[in-house]
Amino acid sequence: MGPLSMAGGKREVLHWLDLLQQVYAANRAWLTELDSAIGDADHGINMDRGFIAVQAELAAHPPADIRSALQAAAATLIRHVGGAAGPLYGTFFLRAAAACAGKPELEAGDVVALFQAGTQGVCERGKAAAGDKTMLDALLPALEAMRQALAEGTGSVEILDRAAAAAEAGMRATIPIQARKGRASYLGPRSIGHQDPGATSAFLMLRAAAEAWRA
Amino acid sequence: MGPLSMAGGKREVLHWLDLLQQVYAANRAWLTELDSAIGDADHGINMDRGFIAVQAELAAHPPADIRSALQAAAATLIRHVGGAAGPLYGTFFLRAAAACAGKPELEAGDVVALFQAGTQGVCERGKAAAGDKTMLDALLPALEAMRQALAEGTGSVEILDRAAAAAEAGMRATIPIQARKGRASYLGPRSIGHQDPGATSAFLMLRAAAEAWRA
Amino acid sequence: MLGSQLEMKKLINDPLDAPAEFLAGLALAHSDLLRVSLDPVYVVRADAPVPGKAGLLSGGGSGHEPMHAGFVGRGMLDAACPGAVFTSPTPDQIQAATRAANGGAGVLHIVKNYTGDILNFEMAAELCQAEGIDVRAVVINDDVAVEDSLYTAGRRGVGATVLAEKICGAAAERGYPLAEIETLCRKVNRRARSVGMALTPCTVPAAGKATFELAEDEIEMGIGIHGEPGRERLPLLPAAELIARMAGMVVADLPFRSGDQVIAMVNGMGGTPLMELYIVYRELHHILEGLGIRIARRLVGNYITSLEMAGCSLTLLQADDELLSLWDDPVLTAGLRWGL
Amino acid sequence: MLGSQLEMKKLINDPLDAPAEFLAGLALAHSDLLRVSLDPVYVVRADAPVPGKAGLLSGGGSGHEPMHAGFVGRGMLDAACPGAVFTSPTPDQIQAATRAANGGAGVLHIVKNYTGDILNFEMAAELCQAEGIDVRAVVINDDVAVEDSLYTAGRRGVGATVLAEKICGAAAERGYPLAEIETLCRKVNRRARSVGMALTPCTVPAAGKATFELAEDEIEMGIGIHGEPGRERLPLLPAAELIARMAGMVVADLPFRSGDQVIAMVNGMGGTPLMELYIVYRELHHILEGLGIRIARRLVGNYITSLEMAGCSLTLLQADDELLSLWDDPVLTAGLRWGL
Ligand SMILES: Nc1ncnc2c1ncn2[C@@H]1O[C@H](COP(=O)(O)OP(=O)(O)O)[C@@H](O)[C@H]1O
Ligand SMILES: Nc1ncnc2c1ncn2[C@@H]1O[C@H](COP(=O)(O)OP(=O)(O)O)[C@@H](O)[C@H]1O
Ligand SMILES: [Mg+2]
Ligand SMILES: [Mg+2]
Ligand SMILES: [Mg+2]
Ligand SMILES: [Mg+2]
Repeated sequence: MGPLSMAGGKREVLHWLDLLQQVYAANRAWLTELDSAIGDADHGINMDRGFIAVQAELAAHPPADIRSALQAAAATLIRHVGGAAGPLYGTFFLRAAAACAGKPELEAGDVVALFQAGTQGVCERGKAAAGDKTMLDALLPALEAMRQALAEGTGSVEILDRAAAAAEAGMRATIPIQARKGRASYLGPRSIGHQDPGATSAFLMLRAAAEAWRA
Repeated sequence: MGPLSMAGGKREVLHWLDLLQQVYAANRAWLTELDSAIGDADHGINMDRGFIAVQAELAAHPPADIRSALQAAAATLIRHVGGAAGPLYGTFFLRAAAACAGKPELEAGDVVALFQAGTQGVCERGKAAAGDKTMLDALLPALEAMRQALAEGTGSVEILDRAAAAAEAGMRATIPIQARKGRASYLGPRSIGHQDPGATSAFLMLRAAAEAWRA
Repeated sequence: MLGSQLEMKKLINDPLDAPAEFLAGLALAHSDLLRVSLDPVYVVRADAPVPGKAGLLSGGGSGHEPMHAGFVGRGMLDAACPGAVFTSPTPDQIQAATRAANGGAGVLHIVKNYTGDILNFEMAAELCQAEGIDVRAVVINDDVAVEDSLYTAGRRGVGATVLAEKICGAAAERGYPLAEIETLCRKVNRRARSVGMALTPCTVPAAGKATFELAEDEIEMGIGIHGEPGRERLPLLPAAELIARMAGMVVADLPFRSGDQVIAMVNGMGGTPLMELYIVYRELHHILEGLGIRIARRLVGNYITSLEMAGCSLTLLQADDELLSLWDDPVLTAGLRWGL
Repeated sequence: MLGSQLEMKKLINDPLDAPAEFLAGLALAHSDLLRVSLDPVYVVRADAPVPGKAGLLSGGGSGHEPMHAGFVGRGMLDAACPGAVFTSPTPDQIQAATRAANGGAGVLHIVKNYTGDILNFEMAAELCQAEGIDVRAVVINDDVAVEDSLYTAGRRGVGATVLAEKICGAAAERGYPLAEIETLCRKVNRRARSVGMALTPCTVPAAGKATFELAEDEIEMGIGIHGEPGRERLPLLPAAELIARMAGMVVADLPFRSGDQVIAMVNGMGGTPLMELYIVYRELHHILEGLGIRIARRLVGNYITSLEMAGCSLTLLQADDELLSLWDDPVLTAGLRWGL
């Protein structure tokens, strides 16, 4: 079927959102545990609540296209999550939706554009930078890996696989960092030695994307 | 020195009060522990506070005679102990003091009279009876033993030794009883299986008396 | 306590000094409302004695804050005498406080039904009467967890004490004579019932360790307010089931009936946060509504506590117009205030 | 939660329902003061919107009761929007509450400095402004435990929030225009400093286990209000040493100076009994007295809590005549009341 078979469509995006609900339900306790150590013990609860609501919303109002699916996810996360994660992941999906406007199918380049727009949104909304021990420490390396994979001409699945691998490495690399943004920064040096919950949920998001596109 | 050498005087009474301070200090934790199980965890603290105050009072105002020593102990206990133990032991010493009025020395019969008056006071003040799981379950058998010993013509030390032994048995016999008076009665059947703190402090009081008279 | 080593998780200094240091802090914070005497220990209204007003005095062990010292002030108590933690006050404290509260119209002692409290208040009353002060005493015994029988020291006095102090305080402020306040206090006691439960034990400061142990999935039902174990140990239950059970015990005992209006108190034992107490209140509201009983007035908060114990108690008082009207009168104390 | 099995020692039903059931209970108990909306979740004054009055709104995670919902009422907040436990509210809640609080003179958002709170309030403010509501926001950041540097998200907002809500609420009631209330709120924030400590951790209901572990002889110093660990772990200290240390941190930071008069809050974290809080107040009083600082007004109690955590926080506000006068104005809310 040629290059088009490598592209993802509405089906992949919906599958991804569906997987995210399962992934955050399964990792609710872990994310919350990570957030206990350097935050306020709610990150897993927040993500789980958010994606249960996204599923309910999509089931109640099946979206017409990719853009509306991502847009609905964004609005629902903003409305149901709260905390730092709500506006940040909400903005991620809001910008991702805009990047998919008018696109019935996502070519490899479109997938990268989606994540680029979303990550850019998180940067602007949260004003954090690489190395601040936030979700960006998973998102930024993932984006970098995507760009390289795209430049090498690989397809969406491979791009997302490499992104997930980079996110995982970025996630682990948050462990020795002292937080400079978010709630963990209040701990000062005591934030060192703990993996950032948001970087972990971001890695899970990328791994789920790879799985969705592969299926 | 004949029978008079068997009698106790002011020295014995003061020694007894002095020993009581040491005994309740040493058994403060135990009495409190017993009171935790079926009461409010203060009996050892109460007795300790009371007899520290008695010591201080007697040191500040050396009593002229036996009666004033016991009277001072009574007033001090009433003023410093509170709870059930304060008025009950306070009344014990108040009545004991009255029984010693005008006596410079205590013959064996006087010793029994002292304890009889005191125990009678506790009965009247607290309106409890034998088997209610209170200090009376140590005091009443002790008194009975004293009377018998006196009838047999024994001296004060032996009288008090037998009283202490009877008090100890009475104290242990409170274990299987369901309390019918005092705070432990609120526990209903759950008071069964625990030794009564007040019966325990009463036994300690008698054992200290035996020691004081022996010395 | 040795040097700067503290043996339990409390914001205190020497455990034996805790009650007195509490009172000193209370006096510093509320010098407009009350004065504190430290030898003997008692608390009186800043303007005591109020000439011609019947005096209202209560007392008991410390560890139940804000009761009683936190209820001294206009529209409630004239004086309080706190003993050591969970230990009733001594006659000399009660006597001194009675004198300080007596504005010439006599003093009512509101006494909770515990052997120690009864004995010490009785001795004090004798001493005061010998001085010519008209002293009356009402014994509060509202705890339905304890059967009143020959085989107990009767029922414990718990939450109804707070309601009686508020209502009788209003009556005294209005100028009721002593005998009428005594009658009123007996009426409140007769119409009020309470029950309490504990999620956790508490630690008497001078004892240094918890009064009992509870597994992670157990609660004590039918506790008093002295950190003692309750009547039975139950598995941990959701609020809906727990409060249904507790409300059932209270309602059946009086009994409260459909058509009754009540003053309800949902009381925290000291370590339970407000979020939980209002969740409890919601359950209680719905249960009583289902029985046709209307909550006309309510208190939700920590009023009669057991140190840092987690848990709650429920108190219901069958109200009538007189009681509601007195309830609504102004009160200005550290622990309860409205209308002023 | 499955069936009637509860996994933690709390008086709740389904852990996820706890914040909403709290609000329902609050509304049942205080229908004279406030109304509650459950979708989206917010609380407003019973008489909101008050025409022509600038509206005052605050919000944040649940678990800090009585703040903020318990401060809705005359002389304090017009509306509050509580999120899930320790989770800031969402923009739609804030937007709906802002509308409900807007009497036509605009609404001030009092926001505590946490990334989540800031982001959600910012988004809500944009939405409200797009609707034509004049919305201002003041960010409270009074916690001296956190250094304000490039390397943190700034200082946390803690106890000063309560003082700002009381003082700005009085100003709004007096008819101050929105811009002046905004200025006043910044002034309160600028002149207030706080620090907190924990004796025990707390358990987020939906998480089911404690947020951190502390040995029997350890405390957390420099905590916030979200059950998070503090800046450092210290050995358990007697109140005198502990409060000297905490007061020192607060005083040095502004700095407060000899001759200053302050409004002081000794706040319990939820599980600490009143006895201990007044013992703390006594220490604070003497320490400040020694520094020539006079406590002109005070609050001692549980006002801004972390569920059932044991511990306390201290807040000092450098007062002036305007602040004291506004402080003394009447307030009538579930959590704070005087003069009415
Ligand atoms: N300014 C920021 N920019 C990007 N991510 C952030 C920022 N602040 C916090 N985060 C992320 O949010 C995560 C915490 O999310 P969550 O626990 O849901 O919110 P909250 O901290 O409000 O409780 C952190 O682990 C971090 O990765
Ligand atoms: N009515 C009574 N008569 C005699 N002894 C009693 C009576 N009530 C209680 N006691 C005794 O008092 C003891 C408890 O004393 P204590 O703990 O000091 O007082 P409280 O019960 O007030 O805390 C009980 O163990 C019991 O022996
Ligand atoms: Mg969090
Ligand atoms: Mg006792
Ligand atoms: Mg006692
Ligand atoms: Mg949060």
